[in-house]
Amino acid sequence: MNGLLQIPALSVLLLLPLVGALGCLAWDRRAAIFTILLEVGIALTLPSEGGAVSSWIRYEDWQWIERFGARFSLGLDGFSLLMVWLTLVLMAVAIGISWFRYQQAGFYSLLLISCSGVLGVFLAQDLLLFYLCWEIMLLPLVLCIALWGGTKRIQAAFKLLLFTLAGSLLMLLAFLILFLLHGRQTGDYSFALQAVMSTAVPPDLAGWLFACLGLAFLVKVPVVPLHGWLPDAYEEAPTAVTLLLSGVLAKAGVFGLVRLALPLFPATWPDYTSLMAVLGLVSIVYGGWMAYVQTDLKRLVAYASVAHLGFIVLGLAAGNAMAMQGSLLQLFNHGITTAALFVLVAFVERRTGSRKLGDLGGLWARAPHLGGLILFFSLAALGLPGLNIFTGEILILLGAFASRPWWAVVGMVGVLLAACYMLRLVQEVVWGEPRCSETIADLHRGEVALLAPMAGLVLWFGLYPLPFLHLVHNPVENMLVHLVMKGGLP
Amino acid sequence: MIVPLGHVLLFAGLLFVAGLAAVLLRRNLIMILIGVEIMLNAVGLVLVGASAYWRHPSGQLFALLLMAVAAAEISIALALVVYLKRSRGTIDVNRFDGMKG
Amino acid sequence: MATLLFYILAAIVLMAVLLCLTRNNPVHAVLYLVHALFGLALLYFLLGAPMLAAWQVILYAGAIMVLFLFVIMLIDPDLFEKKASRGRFRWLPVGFLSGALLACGGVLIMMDPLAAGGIVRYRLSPRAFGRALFDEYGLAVEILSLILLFAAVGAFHLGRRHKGKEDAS
Amino acid sequence: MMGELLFLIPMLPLCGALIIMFAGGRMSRKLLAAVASFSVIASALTILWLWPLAAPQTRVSLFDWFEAGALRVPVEILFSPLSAAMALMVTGVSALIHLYAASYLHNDPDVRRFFALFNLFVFAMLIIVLADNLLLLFLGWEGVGFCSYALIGYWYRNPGFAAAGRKAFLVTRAADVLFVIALLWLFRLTGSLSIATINQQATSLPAGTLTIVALLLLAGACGKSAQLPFSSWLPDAMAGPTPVSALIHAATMVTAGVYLLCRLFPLISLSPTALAVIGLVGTATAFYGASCALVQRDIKRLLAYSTISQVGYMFLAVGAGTVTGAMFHLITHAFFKALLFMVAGAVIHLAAGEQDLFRLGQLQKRAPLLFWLLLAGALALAGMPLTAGFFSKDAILVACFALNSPWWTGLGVVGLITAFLTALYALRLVYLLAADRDVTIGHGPLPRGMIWPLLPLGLLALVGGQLNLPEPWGGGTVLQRWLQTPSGRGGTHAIEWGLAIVTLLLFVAAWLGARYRFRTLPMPPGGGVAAFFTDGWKIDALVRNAVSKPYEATGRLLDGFPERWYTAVLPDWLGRLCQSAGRYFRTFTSGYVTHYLSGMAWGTFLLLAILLIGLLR
Repeated sequence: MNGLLQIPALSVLLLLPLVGALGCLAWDRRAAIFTILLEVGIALTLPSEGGAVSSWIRYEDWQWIERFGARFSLGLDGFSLLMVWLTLVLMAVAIGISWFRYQQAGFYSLLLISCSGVLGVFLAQDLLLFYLCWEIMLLPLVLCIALWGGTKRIQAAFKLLLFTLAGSLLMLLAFLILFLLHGRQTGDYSFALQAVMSTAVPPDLAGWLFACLGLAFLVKVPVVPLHGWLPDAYEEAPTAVTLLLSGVLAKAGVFGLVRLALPLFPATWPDYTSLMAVLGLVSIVYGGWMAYVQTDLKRLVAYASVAHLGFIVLGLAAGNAMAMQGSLLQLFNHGITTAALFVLVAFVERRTGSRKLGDLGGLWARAPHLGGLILFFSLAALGLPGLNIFTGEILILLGAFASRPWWAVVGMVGVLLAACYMLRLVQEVVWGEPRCSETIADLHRGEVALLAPMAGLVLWFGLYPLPFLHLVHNPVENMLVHLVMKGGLP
Repeated sequence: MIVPLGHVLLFAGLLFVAGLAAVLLRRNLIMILIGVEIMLNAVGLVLVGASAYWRHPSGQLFALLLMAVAAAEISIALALVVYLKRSRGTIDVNRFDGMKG
Repeated sequence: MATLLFYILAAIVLMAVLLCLTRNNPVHAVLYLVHALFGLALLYFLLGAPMLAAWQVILYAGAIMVLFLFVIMLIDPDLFEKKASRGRFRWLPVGFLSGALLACGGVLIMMDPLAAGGIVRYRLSPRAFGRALFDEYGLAVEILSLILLFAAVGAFHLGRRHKGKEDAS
Repeated sequence: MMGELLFLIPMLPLCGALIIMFAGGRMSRKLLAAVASFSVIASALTILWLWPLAAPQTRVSLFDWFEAGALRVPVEILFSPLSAAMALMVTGVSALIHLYAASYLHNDPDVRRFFALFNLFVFAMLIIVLADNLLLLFLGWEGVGFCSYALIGYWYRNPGFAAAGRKAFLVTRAADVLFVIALLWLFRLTGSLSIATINQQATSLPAGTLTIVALLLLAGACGKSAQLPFSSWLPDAMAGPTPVSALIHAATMVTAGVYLLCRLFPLISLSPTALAVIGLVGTATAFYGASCALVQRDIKRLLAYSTISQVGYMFLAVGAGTVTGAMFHLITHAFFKALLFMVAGAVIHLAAGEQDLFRLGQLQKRAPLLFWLLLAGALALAGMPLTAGFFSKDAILVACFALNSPWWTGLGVVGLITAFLTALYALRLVYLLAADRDVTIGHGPLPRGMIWPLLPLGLLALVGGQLNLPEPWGGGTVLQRWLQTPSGRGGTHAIEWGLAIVTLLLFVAAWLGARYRFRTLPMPPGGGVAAFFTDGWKIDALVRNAVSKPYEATGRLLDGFPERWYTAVLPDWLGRLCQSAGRYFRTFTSGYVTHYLSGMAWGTFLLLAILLIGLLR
C-alpha cells in the first residue's frame, strides 16, 4: 500500500465537484476546469484490479445518518470504474463545449453538482445515499434546461422533471419498503445495499417493488413507452446538458437496473425478462424508425440514442455473460458516440445557424474535418465493425441469439434501420452541393482537441476492447452467480 | 367517593357539545367566542377531574395553563372583534367570506 | 353530601350555559356565563382544586368576563342577531351532530373501565400547587407568560386606530 | 517466425491509408499516388515472398479481439492456397488499378481522399480474404462496404452520386443482416466463429438448420455480390470514378460473396437444397444481368450488368459444386472485367465524360491500342474459344451438365443461353465503340499511365485460361492442383468437347448476329420493353414503392404521435379533470368560519364513531 491509496479516493472523487461548484461561484468558472482535471487525474490513478476475494477495487465506509441506518459507503468495481471514466470524460467534454457559449459561472456550478450526483449514483452502496445522489444528479440539469435551454425550455424541463420524478419517487417508496422489511426481519434497520440484499421479500411484493425500481430506471434510460420527455428535453437543452442526459444519465438508469433491481429481486427477474426484451426491441425499432423521419438533427440523434439504448436493455434481458458484458461495455460506447454526435450537431449549428436537415448540405466541401468526423461517428453509430458500437452490439446480439433467437433477429432489423438513419444524416449534411455560406470555418484546434480523444476511444473500443471486457468481467460473473443462486436464472 | 369519573366526563362532554353547538349555530362573533370559552372550560373540568381521580397535581396545573392560554386567546379574539367591527361594520360571521375559494 | 352537591352544581352550570347560549342579547349571555363559571369554580373546589377555583373566579369570572362586557359595550350597535335567516331548521344538522357526538362520546366513556372508578376526596393545597407548578413546569410558566405578553401586544396593535386604513375600508 | 509477417499483407495497405489520411495534407499529388500504389505493390510482393507458407496452410493469430462468455474472437489469419490465390489476385489487380487511377484522376482536387479510401479498401478486402474468423471477416466485409459507399459517392457534390453510394450500402446492409443472423446462429450451434471449426462441426448439425443457415449465408453473399434480389445497387454504383468501378465493383468486392461461399463450402455442400438454390440464384442472375446488359446505353452500366451476370456464373459454379470453377472464373473475370472497365474509363476520359454508347465511336481510328485492348477484354467476356473467359465459363457449365440431373441440366441450358447473350452484348459493345459516326472521342493523348497497366490485363484476358486448362485440352489444371478445392464431378470428354463445340457455335452465331445488327449505325433501343430491361426489370421502382416509400410515409405519419398522446393529450386531459374537480371542491370553501368548524366537528364525530365501532367489535 503506498500513500496515495490511503487517501479516501472515492469520497474525494464524490465531494470534489461540490467544492468545485462552490469555487465556480466564489471565484471563477475556471474552477470547473481545474476540478474536472483533478477528477480525471484521481480516476486515472484508481487501480483497475480488485482483490482476489471480492470484485471491489475500493470500498469506503463512513458514518452518516446513524438514526436511519444510512451510511456513506462507496464501492468501486470494474463496472463502476468504467462508468466513472465515462462520466468524467463526458463532463470534461460538456464543460469544454460550453466554455465559449455560456459565460455564467452558475452553469458550470450546476454541471459540477450534477457530476457529483452521477458519481454518487455509480459509487453508492447505500440505498439512501443512492437515492440522494439520484436526485442531485437530475435537478441541476433540469435547472440548466430551464435557464439556458431553447425556446420551449420550460415545458421541456417540466416534462423531464415530472417524468423522472415520478419514477424516482416510486424508487424511494421501494427503498423504504425494503428498509422496513429488512428491519422487521433482522431488527437491524439499515439502508446498506449488502444488508438489504439479503432480505427475504415475499414474491408478490418483490414483483411490485421490482416494477417500481424498473420504472424509475427505465424512465431514465428511457425505453420507448417511457421516453415521452426525451425528444423535447434533448432538443431544447444546451448541448452540454443533452450530452450528459444521453451519455451519462441514461447510463445511470441501466446502472441502477444492473446494480439494484437485479440483485435485490433476483427471483423476480425471470418474470420480467420478456417484458424487458420487448421494451428493448420496441425501442430499437421505434427509435430507428422515428430517427429516420426527423428533420431536426438533434432530434434525429436523440431517437438514434433511444434505439441504441434499446440494445443495451435487450442485452440485459438476454441474461448471459456475453450479452451482459456487451451491454455494460455498450454503456460506455454509446455514451462516447452519442455525445460526440451531439457535439458535432452543436458545431454544425454554431457554423450554419440551423439544425434542420433541409438547410444543410455539402459540409465536406466547406469543412472537411467537420464532415469527416460526422461521417466517422455516424459510421460508429451505425455499427461498422472496428468501431465501438459494433463491439457492444455484436456481443449483445450473440448473447441474445443464444438465449432467444427471435430477439436477436428483431434486433438485427434495428441494425439495418441504424444504417438508414445515420446515412440519411450523412447524406443530407455532409454530401451534396454546399448550401452554407463560403465563409464558415472548419474545426479549430480546440474543437479537434475535444473530439480527437473521443474518436480515439471509439477506435480503441472497436479494435481492442479486451481490457474493458475484462474490467466488466468480474462484476458480470458475480452478478450472474448471485442471480443463479437466488433463482433468477436457470 | 364523590362521583364516578365517568359522570364528570359526561358532564364535561355535555358542556363541550353545548359550546360547540353555539359556535356552529350562532352568527354573532361574541356568542361564538362565548361558546369557545365554554368548550375550554369543559376541557378544564376534565383536567381537574382527572387530577382528582389519579390524585396527581399535573391535571390541575394543566388546567391553569389552559386558563392562561384561554386568556391570551380571548384577548386577541376580542381585539379582533373590535377591529372587525370597526373595519367591516359588523360582527355577523355570515358576512365574513374573505376566505371563499 | 359532596356527591349531591356535584350533581346540583352540574345542573346549575348546565342550565346557566344553555341559557347563556340561547340569549340574543350578548350582555345577558355574558351574565349567564358568569354564573356558569362560578358554578365551575365550585366544582373545581369540590374536586380538590381550591387554588384553581380561586383562579377561575378571578381570571374568568372576573377579568375575562369584564373584558367581554367592555367589548360589547364598545360595539353597541346591532348587537342583536336578526332572526335566523336560513330557514327554521337551520339548527337541525347541528342538533343531530351534537347529539351524535354526545352519544358516541358517552358510550365511549361508559365503556371505558376507568370511568367506573370513583373520584375520592382529594385536596391539593395552594402550597403544593405552587410547588408542583414551579418545580415541574417552570419553563412552561415562562413560555406562557411570553404568550400572554405577545397576546397583550397583539391585542394592543389590533385595537389601535389606523387612520389611513380605516378610511380606505 | 515467418508466419507473423503474414500480417504485413493487410497492414501495408492500411499503413498506406493512414499515412495518406494523416500526413497526406502536405504531400504532392504524385507522392500520394506513389504511397498508395507502393503499399499495394509491397503487399503483393509480400504475398509472393511468403507464398511457400500457403501450402498446406499457415494460421497466425495476433491478439484477441473479443473475449466474453463463451466467445473468443482472435484476430487470426489463415494463409491457405485458396486465400493466397485470392489475395494475390486482389493485390495484383489492385496494384494495376492504383497505377491507372494515378493517371485517371490526375487533375482531381480531392485525390488524397480517393487514395486513402482506395488503400483502405484493399486492406478491408484482404481482411475478408485472409480472415479465419467470421467476425473478422465481417470486419472486412463491412469495411469494403464502407469504402464502396464512400467511393461511389466520391464526387459528393452531386447528391445523386452520394445517394447511389447510400443505396449500395443499404442494400448490402440488408443482406448483411441475414448474414449476421447466420453468424449468430452458427455461433449458437458450434460455439465458435472460426471458419475452420464451423466447417469441421458442420457435419454434426441437423440438416434443416444447416439448409437455413446456408441460405442465410447465401443471402449475405448475394448482397455483396449483387445477385438477385439484391442486385439493383451495382448499376447505380457506377456513379463512382471508373477505377473504383474496375476495382471494387468488378474485380474484387463483388466477388467477395463468391469467396465467402467457397470458404464455407464444406458447410454449404452438406445441404443439397442450399446448393440447388445457389445454382438457381446464380443462373437467374446471370440471365437477368445479360438481358439487361443487352440494351444499356451507358457504357458503365452495361459493364455493371455484365458483372452481375458473370458473378451469377460463379454462384452457379458454387451451386454445382465446383469451387475451383468458381475461383477460376472469379480470377479470369477479374482480369477481363477490370480491363474492360479501365478501357471504358479511358474512353470516357477521351470523350470528356461522355458515357452514352450511342454518342461514342471511331475508337479504332482514334485510339487503336485501346481498341485492341477492348477487343481482348470483350472477346474474353464473350467466351471466344481459347480466351480466358471461354475456359472458365466452360468449366462451370461442364460441372453443371456432369451432375446429370434435370435440375442442373436445366440450369446449364439457361447458362448456355446466357452465354449467347453475353457474347451478343460484348460484341455489341465493340461494334458500337467502333461505329463510324460523329463522335466526341478526341485524339487527345492518353496519359501513358492509363495505358500500360492495361497491357498485362489484356494479355491475361487472352491467355489466362492456361491457369486451369482442363485435361482434354492438354492442360495441367494448375489452379485445381494448387487449390485442392472440390471441383465438382469431373466431366467426361464427351461433355467437354460437346460443350466446347456448342459454345463455339453460339459464339459464332452471336458474332454474326451482332455484326448484322450493330455494325451499321443502329438506333438506340426504345420502347417499353427496352425500358423494362434498361431499368433492370424495374426492381428499383418496385422496392421504392413497396418498401422505402411506405416506410418513410408511415414514419412521418407516426412521428411523435404516441409521445404527443401521452405527454400532451393525456396530461392535458388529466389536468382538465383535476381542474374541474378542483372547481367543484372549491365550493366547499364557502369562506364562512362556521362551515369550516362544522367540518371539523363532523370529522371529530367520524373519528369517534370509528373508535366506537372498533371498540364494539
